[in-house]
Amino acid sequence: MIVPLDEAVRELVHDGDTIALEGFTHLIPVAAGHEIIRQGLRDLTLVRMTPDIVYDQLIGAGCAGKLVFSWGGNPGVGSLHRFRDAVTSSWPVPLEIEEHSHAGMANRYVAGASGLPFAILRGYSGTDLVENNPNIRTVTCPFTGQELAAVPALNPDVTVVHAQRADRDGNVQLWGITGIQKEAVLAADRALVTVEEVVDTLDPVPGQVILPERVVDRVSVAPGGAAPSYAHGYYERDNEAYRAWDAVGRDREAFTAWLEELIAAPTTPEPAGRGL
Amino acid sequence: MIVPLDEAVRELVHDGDTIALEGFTHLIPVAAGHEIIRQGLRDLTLVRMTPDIVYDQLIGAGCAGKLVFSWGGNPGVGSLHRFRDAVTSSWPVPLEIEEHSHAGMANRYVAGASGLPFAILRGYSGTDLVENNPNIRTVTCPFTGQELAAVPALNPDVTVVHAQRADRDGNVQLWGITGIQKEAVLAADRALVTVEEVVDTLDPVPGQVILPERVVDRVSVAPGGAAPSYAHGYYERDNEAYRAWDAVGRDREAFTAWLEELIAAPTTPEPAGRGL
Amino acid sequence: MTTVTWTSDEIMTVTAARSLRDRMSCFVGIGLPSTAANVARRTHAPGLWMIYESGTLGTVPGHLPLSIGDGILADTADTVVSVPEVFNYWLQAGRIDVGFLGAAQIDRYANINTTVIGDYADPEVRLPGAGGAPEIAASCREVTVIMRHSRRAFVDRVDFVTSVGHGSGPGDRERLGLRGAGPMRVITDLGVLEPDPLTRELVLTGVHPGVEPDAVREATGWDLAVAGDLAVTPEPTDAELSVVRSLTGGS
Amino acid sequence: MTTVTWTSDEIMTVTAARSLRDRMSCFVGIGLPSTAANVARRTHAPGLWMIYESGTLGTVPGHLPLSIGDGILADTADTVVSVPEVFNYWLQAGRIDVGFLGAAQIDRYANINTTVIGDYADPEVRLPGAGGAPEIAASCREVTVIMRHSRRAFVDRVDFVTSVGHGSGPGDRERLGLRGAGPMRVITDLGVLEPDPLTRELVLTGVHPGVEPDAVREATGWDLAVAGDLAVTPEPTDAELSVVRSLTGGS
Repeated sequence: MIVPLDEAVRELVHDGDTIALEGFTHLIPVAAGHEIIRQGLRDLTLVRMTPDIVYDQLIGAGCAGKLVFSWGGNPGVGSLHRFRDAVTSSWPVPLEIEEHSHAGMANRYVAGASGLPFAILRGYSGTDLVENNPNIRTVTCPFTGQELAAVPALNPDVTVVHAQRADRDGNVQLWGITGIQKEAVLAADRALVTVEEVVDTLDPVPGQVILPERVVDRVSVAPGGAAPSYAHGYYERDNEAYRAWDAVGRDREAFTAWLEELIAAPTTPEPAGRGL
Repeated sequence: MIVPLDEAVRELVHDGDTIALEGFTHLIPVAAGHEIIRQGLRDLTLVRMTPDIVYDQLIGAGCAGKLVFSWGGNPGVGSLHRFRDAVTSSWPVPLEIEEHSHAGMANRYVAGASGLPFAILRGYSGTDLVENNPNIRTVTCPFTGQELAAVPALNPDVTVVHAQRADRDGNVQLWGITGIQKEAVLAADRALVTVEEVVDTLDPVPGQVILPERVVDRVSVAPGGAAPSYAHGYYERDNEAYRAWDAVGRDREAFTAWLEELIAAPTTPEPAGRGL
Repeated sequence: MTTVTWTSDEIMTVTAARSLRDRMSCFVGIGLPSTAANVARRTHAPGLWMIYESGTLGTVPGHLPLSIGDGILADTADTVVSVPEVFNYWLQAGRIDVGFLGAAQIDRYANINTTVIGDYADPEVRLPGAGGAPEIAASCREVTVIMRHSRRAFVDRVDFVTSVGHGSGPGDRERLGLRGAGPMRVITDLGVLEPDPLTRELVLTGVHPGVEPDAVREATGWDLAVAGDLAVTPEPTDAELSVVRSLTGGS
Repeated sequence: MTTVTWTSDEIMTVTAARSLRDRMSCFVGIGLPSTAANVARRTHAPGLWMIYESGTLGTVPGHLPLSIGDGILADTADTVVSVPEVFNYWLQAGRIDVGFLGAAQIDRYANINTTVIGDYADPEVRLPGAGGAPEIAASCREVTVIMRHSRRAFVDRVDFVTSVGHGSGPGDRERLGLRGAGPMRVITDLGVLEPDPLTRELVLTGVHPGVEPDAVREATGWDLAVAGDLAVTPEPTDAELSVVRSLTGGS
């Protein structure tokens, strides 16, 4: 259950998989994303509500054939240039996209976690998203006759999330902004969780989400593994790193140099402060 | 916002209302139910997943014209005799029933809380509930063609729940088994919350649900107001009282005597241990 | 030499407990099913993962709860989730190995009635109703029913189908879109009934020590078939009985 | 006598802040909208109830978050809920008074584009996409858009309708089943645009001090109508500017 990150990625992720590395600004599984780049995985369908710089990196590294998402940007900074380059110039490989709203993506995960084939919501009506995405349809309420949007369940082959802690059995505990992580894990066929630390006992914390070990396939210890995003109670968001990415991501050469450095580096966690 | 219970009931509950007093074994708003009996409200549509003895009392007192529910019993003891008597002998008044499964009721509240007209679930298929309840229908998944059950949203006129604490602004905090209470409050037009106590600050508690004051219309202090059910961290379930109700509820005369005593009593909280 | 004696309820409980394997996930109904699951967890299945419909996941109560939502269930759970979550994310998603249910009436195809005796519109006896049972019976990988044997309870056709067992025979569950295998055993105070693999009709496959098959047939409201290789339940061990009695207060 | 000076971004932020009333609930987008909402809360609307789409309800951050989900938002919230809950139970249910949104492009009917410039299949510029905006624009009781004025941004017809404003005119929102009133004001660094009550087309109803209506028309990609009773934004007060600058680090 608890294995090194490189081993966990090797066991759970395969070329061509649909994979969600979720995290809503908080607890983004960056170390796992970097390990996927290092292992040279290809043709992945990457899923995430808010693809940010680690998805920019995966796309720039040529790991992805498709992106399913609702907002792709560098939060508070600007655009994702590798994402832009892939969409507009197919560099380094073409990137197919499937685009939703946050409400649509969130409900797709809820349906996936619930064993339902689709979800209904009030959304999309009148937008150009509808005509560009065959996965946005409608259903009619059998009681009121109202028409509502329908989206298909999302059931990734693999979901990866980062959490603060796990116990030795592999039960996982996360808190703070917990976003869509529970649903993404429950919707997946396989789940990998990187954690700041493994502890003997998961002392209850207000606002916690517990992922029982029976829905988690592998836990890997990756202290600082969410940096430059943050881990509530462990370290803060490195806003400077997000700003600094803009210049790297903007330029193919600068990005390639960054990529070579990443691949050359051993599989170790990102540096980050502890216990903030 | 924070008013005596008799005033809160007078302001929020009216004859003919659809009213949900929710609580899944834990935190059942018994004191509020007794106040509704005292005020002689009539022709209520009572809604609850698990109507137990306080609903038996409301039905026996003639407050209800209809019951919408999924399991009506005295948990761990047996049947509700006033409910049985109303259904089989229309005593003291006829009781119409609308009957669901727990999964159906829970999803009806979820739809109500979500501003959707209906909910979908895998349920009811092949059961005789379907032909006896026009509020169980089907929809077809627009992606897979699968047929799923559909139930209409539940939006009570009033929801009443009991919670451990509120702050002076009316923000409410409950924890332990929180059941369907959040959804029932969010689905309602008006919400009344009885609490064990009002405090200056709601210190965070693991597993807590917070109901922000803007979704709560009235808070009433009713220490022991969930007894003979329990309030996690305050007092335990009085299993003996549940067992003792069987004899009272079984007999119209014994019940009538109980009812007269209740009505004669002032509006005060039930006695119960504190700080267990 | 020790002479072990037990009641028919005790051997029913022990037999139901034995049907659970370690580390299974079990959606537990209150009453007899809850007692049996807790016996299993204290004997051969310490890793049994019990869910009660109040939202308590992985609970390990120190004593038997009277209701489905006693405080002891929350205090000892891995986590407590909302009622919509337990039904949607855990049950409906197909994560639960076995549903442990009681019933007021069951029929030859293991369909379950907990709604009314008699006509729905004008019932002879009004029962509590469905609760979580219809979806537990639909979505758990399999279902075990625990109930006392009597002609009133074991009927040819239930008065009301609250929860579908095997419908009216082979193919019915698939046709109805029910994803679990349905009731794979009915454990009573007299013995064990299992669906025939071909006809899906309940057949007597085991009796408790000292029970004659004819006595079971006598207590059953249809012409109950008896398996050729009828098993006899191994006697409860001292350890099992001691756990049952510590939980139920019996002796 | 004090001479107050300010930047065009500062008066935009102050004007947007003033549009909020105390105790309103506000679904806050990141960037300019977030700055304005936080200014309001620190000036005339201390009871402003801010929601960010990361699930932080009733948050009172001590400094401006860079992202929609900074730790400071969770630390100071009344409660933090999951992302499905914030969209389903809070936004979709119609509980939010006002959505505060930014945009890359907006058109004469206040339709919003945050998806692509150019053709969707072969875009000139790929923008971040929808995020929460389509449903914020649909479900909040009303919407305020905050963005800098330019001919590139204020276009006759957006290249892509990410979030519906007033569609193509009267009756469109109703026909589409959108329950909120839609964008009721667009606040820019030059002035304020509001939909004409009859035609739903954006009209210039206010300018900031020192801004000529023609300059606004010049910065707008359609033939912008100017209200007869054109308002002039009251100058920012010292107190307002001091709060804006303390939040943004400006001076």
